[in-house]
Parts: sequence; C-alpha cells; structure tokens
Amino acid sequence: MSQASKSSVDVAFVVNGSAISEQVAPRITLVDFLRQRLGLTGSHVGCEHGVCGACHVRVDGQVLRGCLLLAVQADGAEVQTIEGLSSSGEIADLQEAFVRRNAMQCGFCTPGMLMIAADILARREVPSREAIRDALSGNYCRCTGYQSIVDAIEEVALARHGIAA
Amino acid sequence: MELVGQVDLNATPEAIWAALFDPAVLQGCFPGCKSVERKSETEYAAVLQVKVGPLNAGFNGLITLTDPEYLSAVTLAGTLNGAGAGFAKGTARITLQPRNLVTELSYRADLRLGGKLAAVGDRLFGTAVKRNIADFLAAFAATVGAGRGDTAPRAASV
Amino acid sequence: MKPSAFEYLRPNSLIEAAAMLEEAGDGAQILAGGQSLVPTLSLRLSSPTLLIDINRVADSAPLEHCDGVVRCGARIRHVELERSTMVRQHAPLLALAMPHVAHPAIRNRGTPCGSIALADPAAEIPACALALNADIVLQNSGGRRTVPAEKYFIGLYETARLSTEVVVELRFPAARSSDRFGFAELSRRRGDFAIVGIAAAAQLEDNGIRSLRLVIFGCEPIPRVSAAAHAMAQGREIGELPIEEIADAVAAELDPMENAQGDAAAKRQQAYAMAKRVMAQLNEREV
Amino acid sequence: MTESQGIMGKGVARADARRLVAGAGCYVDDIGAPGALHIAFVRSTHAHAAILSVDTAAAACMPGVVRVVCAGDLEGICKPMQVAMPGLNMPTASLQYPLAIDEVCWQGAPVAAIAARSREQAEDAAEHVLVEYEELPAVVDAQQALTPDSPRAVLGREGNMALDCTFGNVNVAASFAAAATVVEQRIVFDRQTGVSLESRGIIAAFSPLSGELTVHMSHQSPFQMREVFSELLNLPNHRVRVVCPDVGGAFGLKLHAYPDEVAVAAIAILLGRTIRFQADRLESFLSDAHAREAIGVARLALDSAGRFLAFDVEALSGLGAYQPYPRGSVGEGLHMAQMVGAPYQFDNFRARLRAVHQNKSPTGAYRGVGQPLACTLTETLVDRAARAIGMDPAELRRRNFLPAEHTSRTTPAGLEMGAVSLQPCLDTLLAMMQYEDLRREQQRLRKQRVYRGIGIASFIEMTAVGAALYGANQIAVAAQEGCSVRLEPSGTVLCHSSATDQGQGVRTGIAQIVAQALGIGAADVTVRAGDTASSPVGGGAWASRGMAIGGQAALLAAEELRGKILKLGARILKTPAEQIELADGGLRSAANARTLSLAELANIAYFRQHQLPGGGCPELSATRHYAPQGFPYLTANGIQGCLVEVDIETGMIGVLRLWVVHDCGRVVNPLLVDEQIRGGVAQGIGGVLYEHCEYSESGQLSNGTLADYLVPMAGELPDIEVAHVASVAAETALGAKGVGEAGTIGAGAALWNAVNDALAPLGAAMEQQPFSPDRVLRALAVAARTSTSPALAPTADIDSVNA
Repeated sequence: MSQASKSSVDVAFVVNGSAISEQVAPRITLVDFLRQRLGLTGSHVGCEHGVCGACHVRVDGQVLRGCLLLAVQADGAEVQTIEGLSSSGEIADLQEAFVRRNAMQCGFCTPGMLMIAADILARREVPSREAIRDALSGNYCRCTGYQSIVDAIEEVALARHGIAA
Repeated sequence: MELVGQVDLNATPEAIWAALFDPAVLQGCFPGCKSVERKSETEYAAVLQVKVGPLNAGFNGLITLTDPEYLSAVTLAGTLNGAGAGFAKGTARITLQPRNLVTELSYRADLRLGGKLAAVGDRLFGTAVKRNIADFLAAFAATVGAGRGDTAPRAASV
Repeated sequence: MKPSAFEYLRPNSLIEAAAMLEEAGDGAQILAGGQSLVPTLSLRLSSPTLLIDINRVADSAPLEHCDGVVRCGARIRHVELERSTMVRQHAPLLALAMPHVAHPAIRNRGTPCGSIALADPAAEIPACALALNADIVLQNSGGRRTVPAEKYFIGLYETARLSTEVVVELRFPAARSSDRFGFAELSRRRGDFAIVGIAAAAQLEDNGIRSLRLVIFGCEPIPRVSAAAHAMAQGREIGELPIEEIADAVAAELDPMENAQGDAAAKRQQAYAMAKRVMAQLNEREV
Repeated sequence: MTESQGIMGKGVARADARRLVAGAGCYVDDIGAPGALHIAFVRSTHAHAAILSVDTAAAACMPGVVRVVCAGDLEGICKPMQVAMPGLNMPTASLQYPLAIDEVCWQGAPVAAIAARSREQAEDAAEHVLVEYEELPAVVDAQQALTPDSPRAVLGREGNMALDCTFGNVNVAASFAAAATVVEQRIVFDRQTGVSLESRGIIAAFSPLSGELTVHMSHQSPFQMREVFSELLNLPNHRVRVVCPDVGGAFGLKLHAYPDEVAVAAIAILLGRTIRFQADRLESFLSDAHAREAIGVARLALDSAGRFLAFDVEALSGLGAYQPYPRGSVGEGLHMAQMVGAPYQFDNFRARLRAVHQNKSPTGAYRGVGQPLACTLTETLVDRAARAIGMDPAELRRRNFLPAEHTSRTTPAGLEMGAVSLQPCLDTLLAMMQYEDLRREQQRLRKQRVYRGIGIASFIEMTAVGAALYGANQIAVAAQEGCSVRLEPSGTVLCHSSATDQGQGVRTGIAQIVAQALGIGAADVTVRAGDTASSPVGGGAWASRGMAIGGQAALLAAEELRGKILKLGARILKTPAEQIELADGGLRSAANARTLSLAELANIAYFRQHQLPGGGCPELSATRHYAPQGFPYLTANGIQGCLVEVDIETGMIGVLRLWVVHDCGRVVNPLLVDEQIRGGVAQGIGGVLYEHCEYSESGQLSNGTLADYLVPMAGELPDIEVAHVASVAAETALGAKGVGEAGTIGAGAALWNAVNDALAPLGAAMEQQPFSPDRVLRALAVAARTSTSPALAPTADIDSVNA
C-alpha cells in the first residue's frame, strides 16, 4: 500500500485467530480500534501515552503498547489480546495463580500485566524476583503494591520448570 | 521564568529602534514566525509555528509595545494562544545603551507557559525558551548589524 | 486524548519514504517505532498532516557486524540489540545501555534510528552513538550522506538531520578486544528519563589509555563528550585513573538544565557520582 | 455444595477475579451505549481569570458536533454546588458551577463542553472554542493565602480561610514549662493525587418520556450520587438510578461530585439523550481531587523518665479553589491536627488547624485522609525525642503507648478511642524485623560509609465511621450499610449489599460471612452491589467500612434468614427448630435424622406452598442495615517498620524492607486483608519518595502525564511482610474493624523515620516530602555547611516561608 487516504484506510489482520477486514481512520490507535470496533474491551486505556501498560497487546508475538500503535499499522499482522490468550488456554496456569494469590484488586491493570507476564514466562530460565520486577517496571498497578503479582509469576515460572514453589 | 541577557549590536540606537518596530524584522528573526501584522502603532498580531522536538504547535496572539522611552527602552508584552495547547505569555523590558561604536541591547524577560504546554513540557521548557531567545537575538543581531558577545540568555538571579 | 486527523502512507523503500517526505513538506513526519511520536500525537502536542510509516520498507539494513562496523538499520528495534549476542560481542556499550531504555514493551517496538532522529537529551542511544562516534546515515530523495555523531547533535532536539532526511542506518565501530566500556544512568525509577547518565568508551594501547570518550547525557540539551576526562586519562594506565579528579572535572564542565528533576548543583553532584562509577566499571570490565 | 465450617478467616479467592483475569471486567468505558454522544471539555488554562467571552461558533460547525454547551445552557437545569457543614464554624462556601460562569479559579476548571459523535471529533472541536480570559491575581502557596494582602482565590470571598479551629484542653503551657525535654518537628507534605488507573468516567442517559435519569459511573458511593443528581438536577430521587460497575481503582478520589460529571448528567437532560465522558490522563491530573498539601509543626513535652506530657500542634491545609461537593475536604486538616499523638498517653493537647483556599485544583479524599499526616508528624516527633534523650525509638514508644487493657475513652485531643493493641503489635514487629540484628548491621555498614536507616511508626486508624461525621453536618451520605439476602430455588443465596467494591474484595468477604451463617459454600453466595435500583440504601465505600459495617449488616441479614430457614425447616421436618443443624447446604434434624436440602426447602416455599403443613407463604429473604451506634468509629491500630539505604552521593533512596503488624479485629479473609495493607503501603511509599502535583508560581500544574507524575512501580517497591494481631472488636457481633487505609497511614511515617535515621550521622534531616534526590542532596549540603549537633537542627514555625 502506498497511496494516501484522507479519512480511512482498509486494514486486514488476524485478531485472536479470526480474520478481520475493516476501514479505519489513520489516527485511531490499535487499542481504541480493538475496544470500540471489535468490542474487545479486555485491553484497557490507562494513560494513552505509553506509560501504564494497561493496553498491552501481542502483535506478531511481541508485547506492545496498544496505545502507541496505530490500527493501520497492524495491517497484515497477527494480534492477540487478553481475550485470545484466555480462550486459547495459553495462560490458564498464570490466570489461576493470579486468582489464587489475589494478584489484583480492581483488575484494570491485570490484562496488561498478564500479557507481559506471559512474555517473562516464555524465557528459557526461571526469572528471579528481581528480574520479574524489572520486567513489570512498565506496568502500573495502583492497588496491589505488586508483590502478589510477582509471587504469582514466580510460582508459575517454577511450576513450569517442574520446581515446586 | 525570568531571564536576563545582553548583546552588543553594530548599529545605532536609531537603527535598532526602527527594527524593533518593524514587523518584517520581527517576523524574520523570531524562530517559526509565519507572520507579523501591525494592528496599530504599538500592537502587532503574530502567527507562530513553534517546533521543539516532539512539540509542533501553532500559536497566534498579540504583541504590545509599551512604555517606550525613545531610543533607550521599551517593553514588549505578548500572549500567544495555541489551539488547545495552552498559552505562552511574557514581557521583556529592552534597554539600549550606546557605547563607543556599538549599542548594547539588554533585556529582562519574564516568561511562562500555561495550559497543556505547562502540564506536559516542564522537563525541557526552560531550555527550549532560552534557545528560542538566543536564536531570536542572533537573527536580530545579524539583521541590524553583526553582533559581538553571547546571545544566550541566563536565568535572572532571584 | 486522541490524535488530530492525519493521512497515512506506507512506502516500500527508504528512498520512497524520503521522496514522500520531501514532497509533503512541513506537515509530514516519519513514523518509525512511534514510541515517542505517538504519545505526542495523542497529547496533541503535534498535529502532523501526514505520517510516513517506514516499518515495512524492504531496504532497511540488517543488524549485522561486517568490516569492523556494527550496522543497525532503520527497522531494527531496541529488543533486537538487547537480545543479540553479536551486539554483546562487538558493541558491548549498546548491550550495557539497552536495559536502561524505557521498558520491555517499548523496546519491542522502538528503534535506535528513531531515537537518533528524535535526539531526546535523556536518551541512551544518542549518548552511545556519541561515545563510539558512530556514523549516522541520512537519506533524502537525492541520496545518502553520513554524519559522524560528533557533528550530529547541535542543540535541544536539534541535529544535523534536515527536515527532508530520514535516519536510515547507524554504523557503530566494532569494539576491539582491548576496548573498555562503561554505562550508568541515574533515574528516579527504572526506565524513567535519565537525570544524569554516562556512557564511556576507552581505547587502550599497551595498557595505557589512548582515548577516553566519556559522554554525559540527560542533564544538558545534548550529550557531551567530556574533554577533560579525555585529557586527564590519556596515556595513563587503566588501573591508575585519577577517578575522583576526573569525575570532578566532568561535573565542572556541565551547564545542567534546571527543572523538576533538580537544580544544577544537584545534577553536577550526581554526574560526579555517576562518572566515578562508570570509571570503576572501565577498570573492571574487559570485553 | 462445599464445606462451610470455618469459612470465615480463610483466604478464599475472589469470585470476580476470574472475570478480571480474562479481560472480562466491565468498567464504564466498556459499556456499549449506542448513539451516545461523547464529551470533550474545554478547560481553563489559567489558575485564576475572568471569562470575558466564549466563542463557540467555529466549534459548533465542526464535523460530528451536536452541541457546544456553555454555562448559560445549563441554567435552569442544574443548580450550583455549595458545600455546607453546619457542625463546623466555616465561612459560607463559594458556589461551584458545573461549567464556569464569569470566573475560573483553577487551571483545569471546565468552561465548555462539546457533545459530538466521537471523542476524537469532540476534541477536534474543543480546539476551536475561543475563550477570552482576563487573568486575575492568583494565590498558589497556602502560607501566602493566609496573609491579609493575599489575592482572593475566589472573588467575592472575604478571605481565603475555609476553617480556623482549635482543639484540645488548650492549656499546654504548664506541661511545656514543666518538661524535662521539649522537641519540635516541622513537616511539609506536597500535593498528591489518587491516580486510579481507570480514570473517572460517566454515562448518563435521560429519558424525557419517563423523566428518568440513569447514570453509570466509576464511583465509590452510588447512593450519595443519587442524592446529588436528584438535588442538583431537580429530579425526585426515585427517578434517578446510579450504577457503579467494575471500578478501576478509587482510593477516595471517586467519592465526590465533580463539576464535569454533573455537567454530563445535566447535558443528558438538556439534549434528552445518552452522553458519555471518560477523563483522559491529563485531565485526570488536572481535575481529580488532589490531597495532602499541608504543613505541620508539632512540639512534644517529655518528663525526665521519657513520658509524654503534652502535644502542641499547628497545621495548615491547602484546599485548592473549592471544597468538593458534598463532603468538603477539611477532613484532611482536621484529622491531621486532631490525631497527632493518637497512639500515646499524655495529659494535655492543643492543636490549631487553618485550612485555606488557593488557585489550585480542589482537594478531596485520598486514602487515609489526614491520618498519614498526623502519623508522620507524631512519629517523626517521637524519633526526634528519642534522639534528644538518647533512648531507642522502639523503647520510647513502648513506654508511652496507650496500654493494652485500655478501653474506650476520650483523649485530651477530644478523640473517642476504642481498645487498642499497640504493645503486642510492637513486640510482633520487633521480632519480625529482628530489630537488634538490624541495628548491629546498620552500625557495621556505617563504618563502610553505607547509610542505612531503620524507622518504625505506630498508628491509629479510624475505620467504619458512623453518622456523627456527615449526618451531623446534614450531608446526605449514608452512614449505615445494608444487606438483603434471599434463598434462591437452587439452594444458593443471592445477596445485595450497599457496600461497594473497587477491588478490595468486599463482596467475597460478605459471601464468606453469609455462607458461614447459612452452612453453605462461599461460591454458593452471589453478592451484587453498586446499583441504587437493587441495593439496600447505604454508604458504599469510604473510610474503611466495607467489612466492618457492610459485613456486620450481612451477618445480621444472614442470621435473620437462617432463623426463617430453620423455622420453615422445622415445619417441614416436623422437628423443633433448635434441633436442626444447618450445614453442607442442607438441614438435618438431630431429633429424627431427617434431612432436607436448601434447594428442596426453597422449592417447597416458592412453588409448592400447598404442601406446607399449616399452609402460609414463607419468607425466605431478609434485609438488615447496620450503623455504628454508641461509638463514633472503630479503632484499628498497627505499627510498621522500614529499612532503607540512602545513596548520599546521588540522593537516591532505596526501600529495602517493610514490615507491617496490624490489628483489624476479626480477619474475615487474610488474602484480601494483606492485599489492602500492601497496596496501602505502596501508596504511602509513593507519597514519601515520588508523588507530587507540581505547580508553578502562577498556578500551572507542570506534571500532567504519568511520565512526569511519578508513582511507585514494581521495581521500586520491596517485598512487604504482614502480620496480624487480631483483637476482635467488641462493638459488633462480627468483630471486624477496617483495614483499607492502614498501609498508607503508617508506611510514610516509617519511611520518613528510616531516611532520617540514615541521615542522622551526617547531621541531615528531611522535612518535606517527596524526598526527591535533589532535596536529599540539598539537605546533606545544608548539614555539611552548618554541621551543628546532628538531628537537632532548629525548626521553623508554620508562618515562616516554605523552602
């Protein structure tokens, strides 16, 4: 594609395994598009300037800020949201640990936290608590003080490596 | 933010005075200035496009020249409003002092931002303003006569 | 807040991008990683009429080591440097700096070339480029030119890049086995804007220091190579650097920006501390 | 059905957590509202200005714009807000309009509203509304606001003073004259704000046909807002429904009626349609209630044995331009002044509070309301005293605590206090910290020029506040909580509570209480809350009341239902009610060993009444309310310890460890309680190290993004160790006290003390939070210059100019 469009651009991409094809104004961010056009409201809008991490989505396997990517830029990509990760069962153990350890209060940051947590858990080694805190350093949670979130991620990392917590 | 500074200009007070009241000179010297239009003897309407890194916003507003003391001092006061971006407001007392072959232009300026500009731009605001003043003075010096001395302003001691 | 309306183009090559940029004039902006640009759009601090998205260009240089140079093309993202064993081996300073660049999700998308194009005073990549005196490759519709980092940074967000040029590649001189590197950054929280940072590269010759490029960033409008550090270090044994004296001189050179992060005195003191720490790293660290 | 015995006290996972981890939470912005118009506000760019004109012509023609609304358009639809507290001797408060008329008194005050088909279009148009202002003199600094020649924050006021009052038994002079030691401490708290991750949001729908207003909003107190909308918009309160769905963090800031939210509801009536507004982050920083701005100076008199004799306190609280409707914001200063010394025994007390208006964003409730300030003032003073008399700070506290056997009494400060457990809390804390070892390690490291500090802070927490606070001031805020329970035909229980849940897990705690009373599993109790159309009338969430009052109401309702179930069961099972056991989801007669499931019982009651011996229509539901009676609030208490390391070269402070021992009475769910404490601690640490709403001299907020207003993130916080001393509250059958604010109240003071302990050998001390690195370096530089006796640097009084 290389011609300009004034009000809207055709985009086609795969969201949580389903192909979508829509017209979108270039100024619409991916997270707004997912929420408002596709009804995928699990990705949240916390700051709209890339600081809080509540809007994390996975694009072609990488966790990105959904507010810092334009929807048109997802054209041709594979996008996964918290809804997709939930229904695929990919992070079921992580979600279970979050629930059991109450690693959330209001839940607004939780989908973004889980996105980045899934990323941490994809590493080869078991991350230290310090490494987990470092990886979470771009995700704002006002409620928990983060400890239970770190606990839950650590527990799942150990379990996935066959180590009892 | 208060800033002071001075620059020696290779021009007579008369030439500098004329330049200060010349919309074309002001337009040519202020970074990003798109137009300056004389509204009255002492009022100018200005349109600016201010670009500092990530900020790129249009402003328009009124600049007023007050308390003129012919050939020796004048105060520039202005408020620039940006659509939704907030405002920039400032006054600068400019004094001219002939000395040997040059004229020393010195100023004391008080500048501040309001609205969104103030709320999101603090980390670099002071530096950006100083830069714009230095650029203005360098251009002004070049227009009225090559200058000597540092055009960079410094913070007024409070 | 939502961005103002703009148009969007997605060129297939960097040459095409440069041509679009030139044709569109003032209101156009290159969209690389977008991690600094998009927030300014969403805050409506800037309202470009056209974004030229270079994320799909076919002719971006790879991340590779060849002929004594580590090349980093326009589409290369921070995370690729972070994970690259080649970078750890041949450009260790970048590897040291990378964990300080914002946060994981930002590094997944942001690009070193974009960071050089924006030239935020607190950014790590410009400081590293200056410490290594990397070459910055700029493209316009007529062709390419190369500007050494020493000549690239001019003032606050002001660089040698013209508004019609695109940063298409960074060329870092590959490290020699005897080179030493250090990096330290002071920020309020992990990933925040640096209050003061130091990136340092020392070239050794028979254990003596041939050159020390100690770059202070974050506290002035542009990164600065300390002249004093080089002068005081040159010819000395790496283990015998007068660390405190050099750190003093580094701090004395500075004219820090005063803002909510602190006044000039505090920043000089912090620069002193960080300079000491980086020089201690130089003494410890071997490639 | 699951085992129910002893379900109280267990760390039951929250039922709603499964939704939240799946991204299936439903916050206001997630609610679909077809055809709703989006609002963008034009906000004042000045701290204080007269509005000369508002030109909306260009904006009105922009694409997607339906209406540009100015103050005049809402006249006749919406009354202005005016805070009044007849119980306090306050000058008449200024009127606050949803959209400013003639005058703006803080940067960010809404001036006009654009209603458009999308938020983007509304914002596009907002840039084209031209407001002509004439700047007026602004007063930004609270101390300046006190001076007679200060500009007025709001024109027409006689002065800027909102409240000037004195507490206590006043004559402290004798105690100070007789004292062996007198110490003084000055603290400055900079402004903070709550920074909920979900911003404030509202969807207001008005049906001109039915005359009904339905509001979905992110709020803590739906019934309060029903009264507010009803009163301001002149609608009978039964024609107003307020629903609070999932709320993404609140912390007090979602406890007020904001002008923008009131404007949205008024515009819904004006246009007769559905209107929605979600604040963006910048307008959140500008317009969410700010908090904490205060200066306190306190003196403490001790006798030669180190016993406390008297406290003397001066407090100044900066309120911003207005007090928020309807609760006001003098509570911060009142708590700050009156709760100094609260954990201790002493004879005399005097405090003076002055609260002033300034041209800044209005302040309001934020977690702890004034108590963190009182705690910090007290505990830094106690540490100062310990250093002055050369006693270990833990020991000095132990000598002066209110005794464990102490029961309710009125303190010299006029506080009515319930029983406390400070001594056992301190013992537990010191053991957890391995206090003596920490002190030895600290001394060892100091020789290596590593500056570690240890701080402890004890605190009293007012929880579960009753009607004496707002009711006494004729403010329509419910002090009771209510709970309705009904047995469903499935044998489970549906429960409607007035206590609202912003993630605290109150609904789960209530489910546990109800489950235990009825012999069913927590999963068999569904708790709904937050809808004025279905909940019993109650306060919602404020002042740590959910479990203590809402839980008590649930216990009463469940016990009443239990009685009804047993009575009906007795008829069906033909056995005396007192011989029926309610367990495992059914009834069992001890007399004849017959059993009956709750489902079967409910089916008979609802569908087969004809089978009932003796007929009749049984009631299997109960509604009960509970309000504190005979006591003004429940007194929780605790103590915290903190270990820090200060990098004296850079001014950076690292929090290494933090310990909390807390007594909230009966712990219904330890998982939830510990999370309340840890989250509160994080906010306390945030205030001391990072958070600051920075204003320029002309009243411009200069850090309106999350990159510039710093909140604590995962990398900056330590692990937080929590323990409990559970002294069951005697005042209620449930025995639970509140816990929501404990972490925040004590953490800041413990951290202050730890930092000042680290700096003490260098003769430096911090007096103003947040402790930014440049402030730490400045304190060290001052100490190096003056190098007087460590830790006893002279302090200034409240009227001296703030550094």
